[in-house]
Amino acid sequence: PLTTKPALSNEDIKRYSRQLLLPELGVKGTHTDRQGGSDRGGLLIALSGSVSFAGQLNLSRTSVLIVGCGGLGCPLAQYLAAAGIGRLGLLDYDEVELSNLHRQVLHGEENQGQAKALSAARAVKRLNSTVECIPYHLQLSPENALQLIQHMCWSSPDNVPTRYLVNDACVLSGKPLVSASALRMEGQLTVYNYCGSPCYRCLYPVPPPPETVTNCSDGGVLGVVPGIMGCFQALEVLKIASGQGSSCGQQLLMFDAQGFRFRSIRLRPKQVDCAMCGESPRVTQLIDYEAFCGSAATDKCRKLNL
Amino acid sequence: PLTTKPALSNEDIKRYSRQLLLPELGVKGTHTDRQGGSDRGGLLIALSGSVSFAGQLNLSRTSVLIVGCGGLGCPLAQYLAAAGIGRLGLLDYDEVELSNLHRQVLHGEENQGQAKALSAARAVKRLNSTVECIPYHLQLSPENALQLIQHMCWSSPDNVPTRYLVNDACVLSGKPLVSASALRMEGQLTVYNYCGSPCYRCLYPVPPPPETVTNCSDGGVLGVVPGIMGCFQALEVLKIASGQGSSCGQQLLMFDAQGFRFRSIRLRPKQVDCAMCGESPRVTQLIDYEAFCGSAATDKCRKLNL
Amino acid sequence: ACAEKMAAPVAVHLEFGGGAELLFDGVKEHHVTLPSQPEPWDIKQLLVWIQRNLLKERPELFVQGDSVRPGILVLINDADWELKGELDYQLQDQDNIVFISTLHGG
Amino acid sequence: ACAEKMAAPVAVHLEFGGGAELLFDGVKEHHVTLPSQPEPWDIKQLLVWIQRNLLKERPELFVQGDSVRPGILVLINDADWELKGELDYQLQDQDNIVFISTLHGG
Ligand SMILES: [Zn+2]
Ligand SMILES: [Zn+2]
Repeated sequence: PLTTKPALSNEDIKRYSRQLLLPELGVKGTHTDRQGGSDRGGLLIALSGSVSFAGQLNLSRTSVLIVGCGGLGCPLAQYLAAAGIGRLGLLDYDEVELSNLHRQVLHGEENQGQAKALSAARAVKRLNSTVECIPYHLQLSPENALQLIQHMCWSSPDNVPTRYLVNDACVLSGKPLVSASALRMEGQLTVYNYCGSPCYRCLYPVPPPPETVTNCSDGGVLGVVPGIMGCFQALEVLKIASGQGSSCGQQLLMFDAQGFRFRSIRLRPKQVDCAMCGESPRVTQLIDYEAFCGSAATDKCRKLNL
Repeated sequence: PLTTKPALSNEDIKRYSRQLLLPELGVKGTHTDRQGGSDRGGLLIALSGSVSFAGQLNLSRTSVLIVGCGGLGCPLAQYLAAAGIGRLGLLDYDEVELSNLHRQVLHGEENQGQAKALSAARAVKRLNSTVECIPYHLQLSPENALQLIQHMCWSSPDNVPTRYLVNDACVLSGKPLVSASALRMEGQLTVYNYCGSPCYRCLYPVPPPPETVTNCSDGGVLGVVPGIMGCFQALEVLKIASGQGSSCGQQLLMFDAQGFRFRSIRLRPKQVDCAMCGESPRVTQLIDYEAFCGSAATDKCRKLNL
Repeated sequence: ACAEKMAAPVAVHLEFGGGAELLFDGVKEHHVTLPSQPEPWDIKQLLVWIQRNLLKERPELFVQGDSVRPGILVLINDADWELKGELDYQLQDQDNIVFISTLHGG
Repeated sequence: ACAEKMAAPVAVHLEFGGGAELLFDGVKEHHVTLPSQPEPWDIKQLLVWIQRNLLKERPELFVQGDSVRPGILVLINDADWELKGELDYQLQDQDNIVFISTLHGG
């Protein structure tokens, strides 16, 4: 478990000073008249430490597991670490390849062939060494998932079986799931299993036929699109972790990068007959998700086919 | 001038393969049926190099000057370099401080005290050494601005005098200006001086009174908000540079990170009586912008006051 | 006499996204008018109409039985169709119906 | 007799953003009803009304002369006010008027 920080250090206050100015993170209830220059007073209050930095302390007490250190996981890890999240679990079974670098911006050319989880952890350390950063170079499985999310708030994208696995583990552990995906020039974002919002299975009780699933290796993606979606995830994780709460519950945000259009969709609530989060759940422990979905939990084989 | 690449190298094709799959960047007109798995054919065509990669080649022939390697400039530089922009000018007069790191994610703890332009250039090189990266550790001024934007498409945020300076230099050189800003939990984005859209002066003929201007040191900012806005800038620069064109001309995009709301505003067209881009411009060369705005082009003095 | 029993034609705005548009020649937006018929149009009938008139190939990637295939979300006027009655929702003139395929990239 | 010459009260939705809301106790959205008066309400009169009824301090950070101060953009129903007649635009019931301060951070 994460050790509870009693207060911010002077170093912390210096590092996070610009975000401590926000009433949402630092100086609660003093956001009068920043416009006119009297905000300098606000900063002085912040620096003198005479108020409680409730939001920032909440962040420093939060653990987040990032499933996949790819196009979405890179900006997500980057901005969570920069903002001062307490602990960051970085999970990826894969190694860095040249074709990742157009969107997976935490890795560098010199990291080709290295485990993504390790490469990402090193980059995060360079940015903020005060974050407790744990790389997991492994595949998430029904055997290890529940242990990995102990004390962790969640966030993830991935292939279809891993999506169901992550969802079910989140429901069983009572953690919110900030989920995003990006393909070609489109992105989608939803916060599942959070304050009455549906879980992934409420929305998609039956997995899609494997032949209808397109991933980035097949469909292509403009790198900055997962960049944008990963930043959106980071924003919602930070809002949840600092105590403000997400504004995306029971919503699906769709982003069309081509036309620069956003659309926010009102989703169904938690379903009473959901197999996972409903009133009489039929699934009460993690199952074999590759069998359930009829597809593999990695896209490695597909890559080798090329 | 940037040397014109005749074709993509095999290394380029491998690195950018995921974005070459997009009809907008690579394989024009072959986007039928990606859904059903036959997209693997698309990738094979791409890899065999039998079609022209017009969009990607356009990117590799584009120069972009980023004015300010801060909260917006960092993600912008990162995603432009990752996508394979030809030349990146990175301009900043400032040095890295601890209080920058919550949002300026290209820099690391070890870079404190170093010039931001150099620190950013090193990070960009790690990600993509094929990008020609030129750090400028200096202040943009009426004396050097026009020379710096030779062969360069532009992109910038900054203090008020620098905004007018960048705008005027862009109008004089006929370059589009992809401009964003972020403060507290809000962001704004506009593409100025592009296909009939207004210039900054069309919208704001008179500078704001200095006492009404709040910057990040005063007002605070949640780091991921400039992260999102910088990614938006990168997206629009990439769309313009690859030949698709921006969808933000004559639009102001406003992002409210608190409520996760987007609003797109239709702006006035280019104004016939604009002092800069109108029919009989009254300003025909760069001027003294600190005098024009009644404020300094850096916020250094304000910082020292704290 | 027959005309009196017929519902008027219904103009609807159809959108496909998340990759579903690739089954419709890459065209994301379609303005269509559904002809008069004795009963009001519902989503179930709209799916049949789309299959006959817009979808030219590989119907199994769009429909399954009399509904959409798993992994496609239907939105009626910017709300999840589950909130509106799903297949039984009766179309109104100028309705906006979106078919969105779940994205799996990252 | 007098009432016949009066325009009806006008309900408008006011929003402040980009920092301008800090002059209004941090409240971004205000639903207000402008009382009946002999002539129709225009933006110029609205600015006077806001100064008297909503803005409690430092008017110089919001208005200059009879317009908004430089650096504040006015939006009428999601369009730049320049497209709508600026100060002379006549308010309609249920109009949405936004005052947005330009951001300068990064
Ligand atoms: Zn459920
Ligand atoms: Zn102009």
